[in-house]
Amino acid sequence: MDNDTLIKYYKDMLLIRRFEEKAAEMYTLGKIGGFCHLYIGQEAVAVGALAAIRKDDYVITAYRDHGHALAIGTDPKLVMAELFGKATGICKGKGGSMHLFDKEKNLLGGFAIVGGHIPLATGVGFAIKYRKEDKVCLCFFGEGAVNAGAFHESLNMAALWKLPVIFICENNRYGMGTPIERASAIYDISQRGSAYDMEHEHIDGADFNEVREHVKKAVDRAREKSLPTFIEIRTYRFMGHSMADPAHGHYRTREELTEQKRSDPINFIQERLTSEGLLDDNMVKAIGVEIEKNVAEAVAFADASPFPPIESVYDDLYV
Amino acid sequence: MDNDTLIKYYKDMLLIRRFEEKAAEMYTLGKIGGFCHLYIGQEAVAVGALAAIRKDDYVITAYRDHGHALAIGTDPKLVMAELFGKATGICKGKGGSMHLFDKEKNLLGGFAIVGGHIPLATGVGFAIKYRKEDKVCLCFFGEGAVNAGAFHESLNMAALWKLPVIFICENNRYGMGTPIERASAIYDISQRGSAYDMEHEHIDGADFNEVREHVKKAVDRAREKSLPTFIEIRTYRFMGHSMADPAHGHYRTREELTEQKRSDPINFIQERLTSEGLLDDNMVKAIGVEIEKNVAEAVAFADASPFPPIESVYDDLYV
Amino acid sequence: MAIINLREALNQAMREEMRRDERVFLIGEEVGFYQGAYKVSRNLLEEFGTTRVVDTPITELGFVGVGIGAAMVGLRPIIEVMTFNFSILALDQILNNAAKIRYMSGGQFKIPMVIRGPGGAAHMLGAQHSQSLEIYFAHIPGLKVIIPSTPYDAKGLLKSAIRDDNPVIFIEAELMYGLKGEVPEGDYTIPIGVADIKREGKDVTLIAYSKMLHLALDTAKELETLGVDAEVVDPRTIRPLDVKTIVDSVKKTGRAVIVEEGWRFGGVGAEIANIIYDNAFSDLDAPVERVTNLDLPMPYSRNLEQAILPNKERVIEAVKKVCYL
Amino acid sequence: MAIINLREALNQAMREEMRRDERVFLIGEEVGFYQGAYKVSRNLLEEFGTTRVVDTPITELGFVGVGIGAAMVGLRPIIEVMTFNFSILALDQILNNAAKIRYMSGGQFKIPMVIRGPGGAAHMLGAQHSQSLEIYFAHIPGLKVIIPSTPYDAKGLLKSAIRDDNPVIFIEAELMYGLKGEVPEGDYTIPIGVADIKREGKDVTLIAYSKMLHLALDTAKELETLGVDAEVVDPRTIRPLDVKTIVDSVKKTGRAVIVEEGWRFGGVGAEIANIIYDNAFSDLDAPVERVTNLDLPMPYSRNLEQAILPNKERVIEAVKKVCYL
Ligand SMILES: Cc1ncc(C[n+]2csc(CCOP(=O)(O)OP(=O)(O)O)c2C)c(N)n1
Ligand SMILES: Cc1ncc(C[n+]2csc(CCOP(=O)(O)OP(=O)(O)O)c2C)c(N)n1
Ligand SMILES: [Mg+2]
Ligand SMILES: [Mg+2]
Repeated sequence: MDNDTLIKYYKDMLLIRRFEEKAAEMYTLGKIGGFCHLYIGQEAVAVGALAAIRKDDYVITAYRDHGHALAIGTDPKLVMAELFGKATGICKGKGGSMHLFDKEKNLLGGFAIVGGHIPLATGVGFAIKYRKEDKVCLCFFGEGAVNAGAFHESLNMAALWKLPVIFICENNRYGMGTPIERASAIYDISQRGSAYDMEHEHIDGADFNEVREHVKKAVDRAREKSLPTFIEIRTYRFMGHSMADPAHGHYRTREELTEQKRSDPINFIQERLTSEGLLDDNMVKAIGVEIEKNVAEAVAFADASPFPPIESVYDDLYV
Repeated sequence: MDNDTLIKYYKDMLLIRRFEEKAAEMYTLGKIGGFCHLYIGQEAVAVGALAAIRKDDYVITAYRDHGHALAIGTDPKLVMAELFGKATGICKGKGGSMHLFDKEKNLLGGFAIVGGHIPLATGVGFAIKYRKEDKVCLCFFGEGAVNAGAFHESLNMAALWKLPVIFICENNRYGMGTPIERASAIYDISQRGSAYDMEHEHIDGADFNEVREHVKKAVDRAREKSLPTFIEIRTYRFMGHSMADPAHGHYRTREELTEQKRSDPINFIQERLTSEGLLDDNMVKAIGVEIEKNVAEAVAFADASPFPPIESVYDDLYV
Repeated sequence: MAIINLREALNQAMREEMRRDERVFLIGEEVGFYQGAYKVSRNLLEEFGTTRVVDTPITELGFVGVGIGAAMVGLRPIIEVMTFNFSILALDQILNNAAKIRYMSGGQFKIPMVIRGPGGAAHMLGAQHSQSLEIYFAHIPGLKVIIPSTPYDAKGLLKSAIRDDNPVIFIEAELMYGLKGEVPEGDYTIPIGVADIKREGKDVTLIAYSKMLHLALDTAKELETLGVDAEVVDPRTIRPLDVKTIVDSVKKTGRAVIVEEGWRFGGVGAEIANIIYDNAFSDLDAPVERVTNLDLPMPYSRNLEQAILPNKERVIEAVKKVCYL
Repeated sequence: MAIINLREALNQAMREEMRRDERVFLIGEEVGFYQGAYKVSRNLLEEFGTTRVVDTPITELGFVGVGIGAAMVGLRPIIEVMTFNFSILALDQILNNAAKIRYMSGGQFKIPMVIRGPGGAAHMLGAQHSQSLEIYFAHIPGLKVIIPSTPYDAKGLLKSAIRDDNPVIFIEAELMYGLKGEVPEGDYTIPIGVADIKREGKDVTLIAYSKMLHLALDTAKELETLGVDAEVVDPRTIRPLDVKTIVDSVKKTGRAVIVEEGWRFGGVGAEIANIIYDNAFSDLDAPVERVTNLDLPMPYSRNLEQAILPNKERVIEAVKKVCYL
């Protein structure tokens, strides 16, 4: 990977971080409504995994989807406008935070029923194989989803039919307030793959590079041999489950959070690039300014955009 | 186990065989309607497993349930009358072949949505533990059910909460016309247990004794340590999936069927008891006559019984 | 025209559409090697192979989701549910994904997909296998729901459904698979959302679809002997519903009886009755009557089963009531 | 009487019933350590421990089934679904097991169980999280369906539901958890299946439950200025429905408007309207009007969301229509 590309991924991660911080602020101001689940802490997962695929590959995810949309290259303006419920949003204000779709970038959505999109990913893999394409589909979900029937049915079919789907469990250790130990009979989630004879492993999600490399191996396997993989990526969310949920105090301690923040994925990549001489303080500052500007522009765009016209409520139901 | 008890189990198995043969005949005569799934070939599973539990334990199963009802001791008359749709049936003619319930014997039913009763078994285990009883629950289902979400959600909860449930997969190699190899990503179904850190094994279902012993071990574990077990019992159905389905020709060959019939569970126990000197030809003949008489009485009873009065259609909906 | 049964008509529709469009495929339990639990997909595997005729594990939620995902990226699945009783396991996928993806995405994605299979009661299948669940789908904006009553309608409507770019629920009466009727051999379509007057009459309008259409037609014949000339309207599609044809007929006759195999409370008939009241209140000579299943699970016993289902006597009684006979 | 909010009223009902009967337990996602996603189960874990306040994995189908199994052998589960949107994943368990086990078994088993949780739209939750799905349950024989509108009703009805030997669906409006009202501290119950006239009037009957009851009451006040004296009937239970109270009111006023948050086609209102027509046709001065959600998935944007939901203007318009104003 060349240096510019590495820097780009660093920027992508930083963009997600700053975007999400701003989203939190806008939520507090009442500009964003509903359920809003931030991706802060998990940036290396989306950016690392998406660094492993091509533009014509597919991505599908759950409701914690801002990060995936930004990582895939959806214009932050269109994402912010969607969160504001504006007509210029990527889904014309109809989707909202939990339902980001970007057809042009092959982002197949944002879904809010836990586990409900995993069968869809399986279907995308089915379509790829049906058409004899060499694409793949990345499917992201939380560790809370792996206990749901939809997960099980999907992985069995994907393995049985040898579909090019990479099932990525973003194990941030909590499903809302429930730690994995109280939701899953096994701690080592990746082991679930053995129930389907599916390649599986668990990796560290704080390290962009580890994520990219391991997902790349799975992507190659999918592309070349049309085989699925189940990857558990161990990560952590630094914020509450949603904007309605405090970051700590309720089901995890401040200490745990502080401890976890010591492996901040942004610091991790920044330090690494710095130690490799690809970044220096000035660049970091300049990139910081650039990203803040992008985010500010996104907010300005969203703010200035009109709400969808009332008549548009009738649009987009049937073709 | 004493000799009389062994003979009793032999009789139970034979009763199921003869009862089912008669049910097929009655179906052809139009006395029985709807879907009728016979248990012929799998007798050692129900009888062997139920030989491992106490009277106050619970049993729940799917639609191929005549065998379980007879093995648990439901009066063949009441089962046959139910198949005939008579008022004297165990469910007053409201359940039918697929829905045999016997509260007195702790048979919690006969269910016809594949996988749909597995969560119920988990709930029974939950209740046992809740009340600090030392009972167990046996849950029977086909190998077609192990791919369903209900199976997965149930096993995870049972293992997570350490519930005294023995999940028994009667792997008869086909779910309707689909061989296991085309439905499950793994052939060794019992391996699914490892996804939940649950004790698991697969055993031979033609051998009454093997079934009884292995289920007994699981029952003890459940009773003493409140731990679930997943047992795959390899068996075979000698008839079609239901009365509407031919025994062979369609999705399996006559040769396969003939080959499988060589390990007929009834012959197996009969030969064994004979070789151990517990049975001889005269006894076999006498038992045969006795069983045929029981079955004939069941038919006579069912035939002579009235259909449910029309007004009874309104009964039994609400308490 | 050839006389074929419903099963064959559906088979033709699928076969012709699969020949016409490579994106169309069939997926479901036992649709391939077994040739379909009810043999509707007979010989499709032989012609189209395992890529396009796909047997699934018993995972309704999963394989309906597979169809939705495949449709999102351009395929056109026909999903067979072995019976609609099992489709409830997939209702979340249908309600929350299939019906909403287009809307939630602001029109970016479409879901061209058909979910089809048998519905309604057959004989003595008991409580879990004898249900008319069409209202569960007709209630959902974003879906279309078709429920044909003749081989001719079934073939033409199934072809329209397969070509439609929206998710379509297509319910076939399990007991009608053997029903025969005239069906053209080649290509024809019937538009979705257009009712059909299956019998003209002037005294009362009977509204009925699927199996109940035939009960309505039978009853109409018998009603002649009472001097009642019944018009029989077959909505064919229940979402969108052809309000005009139904309302026009009721305006003409002044009387309406809806015959429905399904539970009464909140069934399709409740909505149809409302639509009549909303649009023809002052033309009505009597309140609309609904003949439905009794509001009970289906018992196994044959005589109780018959007591649950609509029958000629109950339809005649309802007609007499609206005609003040 | 103490003034408490709906959340606390429900909490009291559960707490009192759990004290009263050891067989009662609460199970669902986040009901324990997290104190409930909407804090309805606050402090129950502390009082009753992890055996009786049970956090589950995200497996609606599974844990609803667990409840049914436990009920079969004598426990009395209260199952909290985090929202009723997710209950659709468990619909097969509810429809095919909970509602039918008693019937299929010929009366041998009973399922004393409550499934409760928030329903309806909140604010900007989007298409998958803003649904009024009560008709999916009210359609099913074998269930009871309660959907209260005040803290007082909620406590009394939830206690009745917990003591009932049948499976009961109990839907709480998500936006009403903070709604305050007078609630007696100790034990009282309200019978299931009895409507409540929340406001007496003589010119028109407004029928509304849950959140819409309050819209109806608000509108009734405004209608006074138009010289219209509205009666407001709260069914409280929609299965079984208190037909007599509704019909008597409509017979008195001659006019009915049903206000319902949910899709129009085949909603609960469709059945209520039919029941009115069936029982009070000749007393009606105008066709029944239904004010419902637009038949569309819920969009996220605030202004579109508001356009979907029933509001005062639409209710007034409907009242004017039935009053020919
Ligand atoms: C079927 C279903 N049940 C419950 C919920 C409510 N809910 C939303 S997010 C969530 C936790 C999911 O946790 P996880 O899968 O680990 O994802 P994370 O939020 O940690 O990214 C729950 C229970 C839901 N959306 N869907
Ligand atoms: C959810 C569901 N889908 C489909 C069916 C139709 N069906 C009935 S039995 C069966 C095969 C089940 O096979 P298996 O679990 O192996 O049990 P077996 O019949 O071999 O005893 C199918 C597909 C059903 N009853 N329920
Ligand atoms: Mg998580
Ligand atoms: Mg099998």
